[in-house]
Amino acid sequence: MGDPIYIADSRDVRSVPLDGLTLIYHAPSGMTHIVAPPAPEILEALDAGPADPAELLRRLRARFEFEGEDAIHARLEELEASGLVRRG
Amino acid sequence: MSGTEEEANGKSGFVPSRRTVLVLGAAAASTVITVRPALAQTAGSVLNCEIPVPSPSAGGSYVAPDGRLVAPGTPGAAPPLARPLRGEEVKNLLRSGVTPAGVDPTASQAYANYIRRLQAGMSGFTCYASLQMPR
Amino acid sequence: MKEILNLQIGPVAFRIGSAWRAPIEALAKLYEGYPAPAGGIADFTVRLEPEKPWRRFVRPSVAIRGDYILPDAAPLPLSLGLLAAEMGMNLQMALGQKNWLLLHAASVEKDGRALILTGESGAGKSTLSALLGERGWRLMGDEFALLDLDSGMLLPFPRAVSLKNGAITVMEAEAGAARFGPRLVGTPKGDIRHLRPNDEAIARMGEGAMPALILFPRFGPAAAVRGVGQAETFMRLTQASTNYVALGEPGFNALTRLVRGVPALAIDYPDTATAVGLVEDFRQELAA
Amino acid sequence: MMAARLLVRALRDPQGVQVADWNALVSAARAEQLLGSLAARMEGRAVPPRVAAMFEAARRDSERQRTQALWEAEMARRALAALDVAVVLLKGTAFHVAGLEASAGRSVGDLDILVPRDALGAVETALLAAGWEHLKSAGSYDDAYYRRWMHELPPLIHRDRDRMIDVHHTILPPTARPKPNSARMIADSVTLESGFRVPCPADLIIHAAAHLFADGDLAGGLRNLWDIDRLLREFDSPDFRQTLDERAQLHGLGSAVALALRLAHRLYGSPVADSRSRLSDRLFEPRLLARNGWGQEKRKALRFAFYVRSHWLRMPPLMLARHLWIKATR
Repeated sequence: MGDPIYIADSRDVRSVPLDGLTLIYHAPSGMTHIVAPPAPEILEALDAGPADPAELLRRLRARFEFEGEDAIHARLEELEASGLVRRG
Repeated sequence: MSGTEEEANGKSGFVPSRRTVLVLGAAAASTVITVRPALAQTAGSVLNCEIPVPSPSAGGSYVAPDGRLVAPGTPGAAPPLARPLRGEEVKNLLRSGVTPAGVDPTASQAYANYIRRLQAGMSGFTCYASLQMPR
Repeated sequence: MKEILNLQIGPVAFRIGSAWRAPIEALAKLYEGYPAPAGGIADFTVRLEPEKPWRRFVRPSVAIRGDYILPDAAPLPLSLGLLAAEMGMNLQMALGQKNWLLLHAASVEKDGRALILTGESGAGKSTLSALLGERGWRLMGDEFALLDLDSGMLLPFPRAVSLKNGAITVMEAEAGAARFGPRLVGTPKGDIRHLRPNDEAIARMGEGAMPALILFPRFGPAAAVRGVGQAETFMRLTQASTNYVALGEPGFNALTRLVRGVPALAIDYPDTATAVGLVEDFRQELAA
Repeated sequence: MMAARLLVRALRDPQGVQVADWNALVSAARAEQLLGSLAARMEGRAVPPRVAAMFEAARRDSERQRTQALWEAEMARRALAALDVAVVLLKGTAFHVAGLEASAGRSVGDLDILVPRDALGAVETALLAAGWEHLKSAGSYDDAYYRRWMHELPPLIHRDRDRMIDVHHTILPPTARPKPNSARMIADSVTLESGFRVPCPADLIIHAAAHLFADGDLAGGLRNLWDIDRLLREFDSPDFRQTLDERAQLHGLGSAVALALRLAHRLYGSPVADSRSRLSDRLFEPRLLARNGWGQEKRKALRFAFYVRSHWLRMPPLMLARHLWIKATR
């Protein structure tokens, strides 16, 4: 079984960048999240459509330099727990 | 995110700016914090509330040092308090470690941890929630 | 309910009913000069009633109830009935207010600019706002500030100021005896005495003002000022609000607008005179 | 006149009702958790400005409650998606998810779901893995009581969202005399376009009736009957009346449903086949209306009688004695 596909429903959020953090109002839940990098970048990369972690890393690599690719799973799990990202 | 206000001018968000370094494995800290409902510090001034330790529904359970409820008589665990703690006492206990009057000081941390673990619906939760301070 | 008082405070109207006469009498005296709500219609009902039927007569104990009830609220002795009424009104606001973003904050206004003072209980915001209210500022409220979701305007909620312990002496030197309630001894927070805001604060209770500065005051060994970032201010204000989450997107919009439009400072102050001086300095900077 | 009576009239005839005391109406509506429903019903009617502002705030709050209820349902769906188990949403959440009339202004507390009994363990495990936690400490009397005697897992609460979920495998405790047919309730549930499942309309009414009379002491009864009234009006037809009757028999709840329908008719004028009152209905009505214009509960003796009755209905006498003994002595 491969990695799951992740989806971010970007139309549902209103985001306001402040001091290097991003405030997110998530309409379907009515919840406010305060997210730190790399969470906003991951959400933005998912704007281009659903992706599995490998595809997501490809999209991020187009914009950023980074290390510690394994941590992408932990980050996605956090976003999933908050409801900002779901599995397809 | 399409709603981002500062990137409203076209697709600039995705123009490669290769020098930006993104830390994916950001220490242990979570990258998402959710705003929770706060009865706020209101209470300090709004309320005169009480927290039973433990809740009456726990039926005589003892309180382990980490605040969990355990069977009566468990070694190292503290017995139920004879009276509920008042809001002010709880505040002093949680913030400064001041043991409330008549409470065994060696057990006070167990009681403090029990209170920290309270959740909505449990006896004393609204009182606890109302005592929490912003950091 | 036998004893009833209707009170309009800022935009909010209360109906307070009591099983005993004394709390209502004390309340009516403290709030002398406040208008009655139009048509007698209240936003919130407060009930002061015996915890158990026999507790009306035997060691009378006042349960604080009303439209909204907190299960953990402990009763007060009848001698603290005035405090029970105040707590009852606070409780309705904290649990039931959905018209405005409610911040647990004091606020004062001068030259049309409102100052929001917020932070932990015991940081002295009540005393500081009361003192400013006697020194040329208009007291908008010492406990709750109401932020209008559409206009971003701050609305007054000039309740009687709740002075605790040392602050009582400080304010007794500032305001006439007729404006004070009885000294309530041995409350859960020590001694409390209520102070009615001055005539101007009451006369202008329908008049809002745009926020100009957010202050997080704190007692400290020496005067110190530091800027507070917008994200931190946002987080702190969500935690100082009883209804932020309940208001949904309009609350998010109002609060982000506030923190992006208004500077925020944390101040440490060793005594209230220093704090009043700092606030005056800020005012002049804002006016410049 | 009890203010609860005024509330009932206002819900029934929001445009025509004469309101002399708005404070009494609002306080009674808040106490009965019906302010949102009242505000929805009175939309468009001329009311004093302060009342209009309260209703406006109540309507906004209802919208938020709807959002929150749908979100809890969505998060439960995500948590249970991998299980391939039929999950039927119940009560307020079901009304909102299905967009029924009964959802207008309806507040929602916990999320209630119905799952097959043999899936209970897997559901509990999946929910615990997705961030729900036990509210009461495992091993306590309450925990054992729930597992052994009640129809639910002990309530779970989500650690981040502070929202509770009640997982049912039947809509009444196994100790109650009627034995509703849960398998049929699940099998005949309706799958909505959104993918959520809710009981068929007749079962929604039957569940509300069961909850009101077999499982409760009539606390909150006005709201429950209001739900029933809205459902009866939305689905009323000769066929539906017959289906409702048949399914009430199927679930062994014929008399509870008949009583609920009679009371809904008496209070709210609901369309029902047989509206003839029984003598005992005269006891239920004053109990349901025991709320004055300050939001206080009245008629103490009558309320206590119904409290004892509710336990009597739920448990065999010896077990009831044991339960009350343990509750009283700890």
